[in-house]
Amino acid sequence: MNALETRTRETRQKGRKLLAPYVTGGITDDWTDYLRAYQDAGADLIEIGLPFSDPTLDGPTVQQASDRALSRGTTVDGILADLAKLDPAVPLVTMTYANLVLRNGADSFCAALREAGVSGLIVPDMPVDEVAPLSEAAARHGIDLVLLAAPSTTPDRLRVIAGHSRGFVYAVSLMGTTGEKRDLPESGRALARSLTELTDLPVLVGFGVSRPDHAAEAARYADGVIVGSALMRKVLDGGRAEDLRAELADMRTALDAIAD
Amino acid sequence: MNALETRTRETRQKGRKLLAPYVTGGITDDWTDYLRAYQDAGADLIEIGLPFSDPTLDGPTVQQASDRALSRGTTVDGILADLAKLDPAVPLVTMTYANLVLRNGADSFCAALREAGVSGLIVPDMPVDEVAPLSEAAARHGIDLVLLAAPSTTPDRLRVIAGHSRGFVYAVSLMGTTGEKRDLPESGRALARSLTELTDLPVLVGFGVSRPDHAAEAARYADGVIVGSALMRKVLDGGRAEDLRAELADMRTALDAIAD
Amino acid sequence: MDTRSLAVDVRAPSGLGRFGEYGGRFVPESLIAACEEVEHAFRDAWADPLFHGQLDRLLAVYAGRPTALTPAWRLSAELGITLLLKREDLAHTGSHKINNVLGQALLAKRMGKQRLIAETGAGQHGVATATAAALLGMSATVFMGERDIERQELNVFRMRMLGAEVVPVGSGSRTLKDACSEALRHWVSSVEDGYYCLGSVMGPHPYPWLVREFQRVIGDEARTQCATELRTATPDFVVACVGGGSNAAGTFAGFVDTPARLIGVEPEGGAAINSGLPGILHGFRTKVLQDEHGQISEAHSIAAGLDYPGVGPEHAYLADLGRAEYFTVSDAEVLDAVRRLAKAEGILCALESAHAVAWVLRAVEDGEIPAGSTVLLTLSGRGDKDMHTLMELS
Amino acid sequence: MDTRSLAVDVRAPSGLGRFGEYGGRFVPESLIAACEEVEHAFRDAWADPLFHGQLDRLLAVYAGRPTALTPAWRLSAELGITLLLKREDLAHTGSHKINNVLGQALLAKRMGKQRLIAETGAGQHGVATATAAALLGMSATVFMGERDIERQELNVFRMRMLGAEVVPVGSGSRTLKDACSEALRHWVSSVEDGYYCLGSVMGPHPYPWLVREFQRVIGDEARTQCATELRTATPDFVVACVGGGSNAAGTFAGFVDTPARLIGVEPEGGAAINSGLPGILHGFRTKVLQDEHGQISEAHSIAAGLDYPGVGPEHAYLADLGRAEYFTVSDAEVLDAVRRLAKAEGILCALESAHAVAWVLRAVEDGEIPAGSTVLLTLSGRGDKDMHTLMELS
Ligand SMILES: Cc1ncc(COP(=O)(O)O)c(C=O)c1O
Ligand SMILES: Cc1ncc(COP(=O)(O)O)c(C=O)c1O
Repeated sequence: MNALETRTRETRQKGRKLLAPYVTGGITDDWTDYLRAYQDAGADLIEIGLPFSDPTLDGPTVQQASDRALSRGTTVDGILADLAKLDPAVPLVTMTYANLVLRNGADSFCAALREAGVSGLIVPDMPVDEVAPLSEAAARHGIDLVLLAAPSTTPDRLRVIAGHSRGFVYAVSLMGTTGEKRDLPESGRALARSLTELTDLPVLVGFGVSRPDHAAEAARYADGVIVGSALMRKVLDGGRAEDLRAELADMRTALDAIAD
Repeated sequence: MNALETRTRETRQKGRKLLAPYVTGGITDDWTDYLRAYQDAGADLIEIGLPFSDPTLDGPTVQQASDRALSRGTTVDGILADLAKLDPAVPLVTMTYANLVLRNGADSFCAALREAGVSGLIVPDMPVDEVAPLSEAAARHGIDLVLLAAPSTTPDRLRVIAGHSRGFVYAVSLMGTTGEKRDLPESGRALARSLTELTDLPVLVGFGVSRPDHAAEAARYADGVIVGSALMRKVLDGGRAEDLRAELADMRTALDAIAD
Repeated sequence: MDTRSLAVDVRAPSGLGRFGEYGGRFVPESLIAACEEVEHAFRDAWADPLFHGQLDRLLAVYAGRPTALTPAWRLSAELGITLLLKREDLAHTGSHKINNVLGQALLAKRMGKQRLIAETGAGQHGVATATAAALLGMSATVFMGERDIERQELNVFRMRMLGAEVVPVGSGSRTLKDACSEALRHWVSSVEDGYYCLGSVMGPHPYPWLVREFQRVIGDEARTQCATELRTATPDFVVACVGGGSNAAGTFAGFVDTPARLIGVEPEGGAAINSGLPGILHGFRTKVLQDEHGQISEAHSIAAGLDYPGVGPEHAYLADLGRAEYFTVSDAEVLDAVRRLAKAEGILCALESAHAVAWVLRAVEDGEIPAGSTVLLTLSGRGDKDMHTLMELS
Repeated sequence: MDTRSLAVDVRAPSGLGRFGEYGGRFVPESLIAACEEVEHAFRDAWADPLFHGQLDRLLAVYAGRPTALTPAWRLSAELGITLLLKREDLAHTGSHKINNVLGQALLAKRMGKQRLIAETGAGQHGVATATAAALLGMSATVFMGERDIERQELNVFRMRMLGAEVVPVGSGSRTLKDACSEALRHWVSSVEDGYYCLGSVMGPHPYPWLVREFQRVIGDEARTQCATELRTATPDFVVACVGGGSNAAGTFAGFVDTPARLIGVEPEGGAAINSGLPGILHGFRTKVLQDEHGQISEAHSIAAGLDYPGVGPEHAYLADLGRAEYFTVSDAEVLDAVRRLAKAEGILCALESAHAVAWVLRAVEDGEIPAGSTVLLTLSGRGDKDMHTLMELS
């Protein structure tokens, strides 16, 4: 078992709900400050977006964040170099699109992740049917390739996804793109429940988890939550690391209240 | 024989070349002053245009003159009323398009002409093939219906035209519309000669007779000339009756020089 | 073909190109020979199977004929009738004008002419003429009113791209009727190498007849297509818009010997048949919009192609005979018709063609077209050229 | 039909929609079920004679098929070759896009979907989609980059007239590729009643296959028409422009089993095959214009419909195999080609289609096309939409 999955299982084991905040790599000069803030606020793992020019599964907030990072000249290599300088207490999971992963081949991509201290990878436009070569490369380099499941996924496919996912399973809570929502989408519940029945991998719910009460609600039926757009909105609006820390700390508190 | 033809034949008989200047009726408030000036300059007959909205055989000068007259509110009735007040020493010949002639019927149109003291009529878009009803009406009211012949007219048709024309035959000197020309069109010569062989009616050359030397040249092979655009250009440019008189007098002189 | 020769025999204009008291050849003497030359050439060509072969091939492989006959499925259901659309909008250059122009250009070529002269209003006939000239390696001079040039900038550019010379006409109302006059004037001075390619069933004899013959392909095709599409073989109503009247004349020609009611639709502001009086314009006798003094009035319609104060002489005749009926629709009805056809059938038709649609919509409503009727409607052109007008109005 | 079933069998993509190493289904898990639903529905429909009957009838009586095959008489003589033009410009809405869209709209209807979702660049696919939606009584939502909306105002208005909702896309380069991304995003959230009607042979499996099958009518018709028009029955060259590649794919499909050289023509500034590298965009693996970091580049061409950084996977495959060859032409050559075709043949073609013409002109000059060759060229659309662009440039 790789580092990421070891950590997610351990955390669940402890009765603690997993909190996985997201940040778009290279969004500001001192973007790694956000990582530290997330860690301080009680993140269990941190998802780092490697910005792609055409992020087809992302809503306006993450699109804007990606555009801003790219227009600053951000590259995958640059982000990984920044990460390599850190010594994070929590696992780092990168999230990006297939074209960036395959640009120089899956193997060299995974090797570079490993070198930068990254332990997981999420590629939303690489469904389980297309994932085999990347899976193997990831495994070779000790990277956990996290697969996504959606409300529209059939039971048969859920089984396959659960079987091939590593680190955790990413339960996409709704039929839609990333983005803040007023209410936590209902469709995540059934999906998370089905997954939980199929696998003992931790199941994290993402997409639309925007507020502490959403997090708390999702944590009732899943092992944790991924929070992206709600945080990136603040970053885009000029929020500093401290603001983000406070924001995330509220989520932590809400989750911990559930776990008790 | 009607008044117009009597006069044209008599004039030719006297060895005098016929000079027929044109004016667009109603072009100015005091447009009949131009008629007096023409008469003073030695016109043998005067052609009066009854302006039509769509003068398809007229070039830019007469088009503009017609537009100006119409925009002043000129009507056929108004022009005829103006003419009725005159007591001209020379025959008046109106020239207009078929739609105005037939508007209230050829008969009432010719009756109105007669009443206004007009003795001839030219309708350029009424070729000999279509002319029968109008011919009869004109004859009934003692109006000479002048027909036109063109360079493209076949010998057979020339014969018919010459046979049906009254007053004189209008030899259109060129394939084109009315308008000033630098040189007198050559094509008029052959046409006038053919006509002269076919009929003993006077033959007048029109279209493009713009200067005294043109008039003189045309008069060598025809019985006279019709001068339109060259005079109307002056009128449009603000020429007064006296200016027009002087202009026409030069033509008269040139013609008389030939006749000697 | 049977129908073709039948129609030529039965309905060729008599004598000097008369349709009843209309038609004729009221042109300056200078143009008589040219008109006669065109008439003789046309009679000769139209009797020549080789000419038909050439023309039919061009119509098929170049212009895209036969054009489709489209059942207006959704509109038919809404209206409770069977509405069939004859799709001249699908012909090359976007309207029925190409049928006539290919015929005349071939004729001109046969006559040894090198240059086509044409008038144009909306620019459709001008574009078609420029097209035929390019195709046959001839030159084209197109007269267009200055006002229309401003309104139809795009078509002016299309003509120039096709190599035609576009001559602005600044006289009179600076629209179609003045362009027509100017083209006639120009023809007078260039009868040697110039052929006047008239855009509708108007002008001096033989044009009204000749243009109808070149447009009868619409009616002949539709007749055959109706025979397979309709149980009744021929429709109860045959409807077309009327500007000069060429698409209507071509359509009617295919159905004049059937019991179909023939309906021509004029714009309210340019309804020569409904509001005109007998008169003479541009070389022929017809019903013309004119004032009490006999001065020609300007037509005003939202469809530039219908902005003509006269109408083809055959229509004036058919109207007097009662064999065809002519109705008018308003600009507002036309706009509504364009929108309804677009939304119901996915067809953006020309504002001209929408006049026919508008009448059908109203006639169903007021019972003139009884439920269950079959209606053939000629969609004379596509609406691309009108998008700017529609945009400005919305 | 023989060729149809042959092609489905022989050339249907293998496994997960692969054409060699290209194609596939690289979409978010949320869209997998929707793609599978489309695939199953298409397999079912395409094997159903009733579906073919419906589609063939729409293509014939509504869209105006078969489109003409026009010998380019004068250009052929100038060039010393036999050039035949497959006239997709004559199809309803003005380009080949209608073939695909009618097929997909019928398919969507069969699947019980009420709404078509589409991306559009120049607006041609958007107009075609809006048209099919109107015709079949469905609704349409069309995504279009803000920059394209400004450039193609007229097509935006056409779509709205047809009842479609046009949604401006303000992200990224605000052009076609972003409209595509946004349409995919929207589809994720509306798979229940929405059908994604893709505009070219791209996107996740089964779209590249399905769109080619709906466009093969171009090649099938041309094959038959060539057989009567050419002594050699099949042409030596088959040429088409390549944006996403649907008109080329449809054309090639009719000739892939002949000795004809298949030529795709890309714009210099958007030449995915000539300048792209393997990559993944919009759900499929293909050659894509991208920088050294893997970020997608914008394509730049005078023809908005070719402004796409990727290309259909089958083309990438045919290029690797050498079965088809792909060349590029410059904007300047394209402008020259539009003008030459207009002046020589009276056809104002789309800037996209002019890429194919431009290549033929150059290839004859440099001997790539030997004198006496026979060339079939698909004229994918008409140029009306491009008149403003051309006006600004002249
Ligand atoms: C599309 C269309 N329909 C109709 C007309 C009117 O002409 P006609 O009455 O001769 O068919 C025009 C004239 O420009 C036109 O462009
Ligand atoms: C006229 C025309 N041709 C070609 C294309 C390019 O598409 P494809 O390569 O899919 O045929 C387009 C796209 O909009 C188009 O409008």
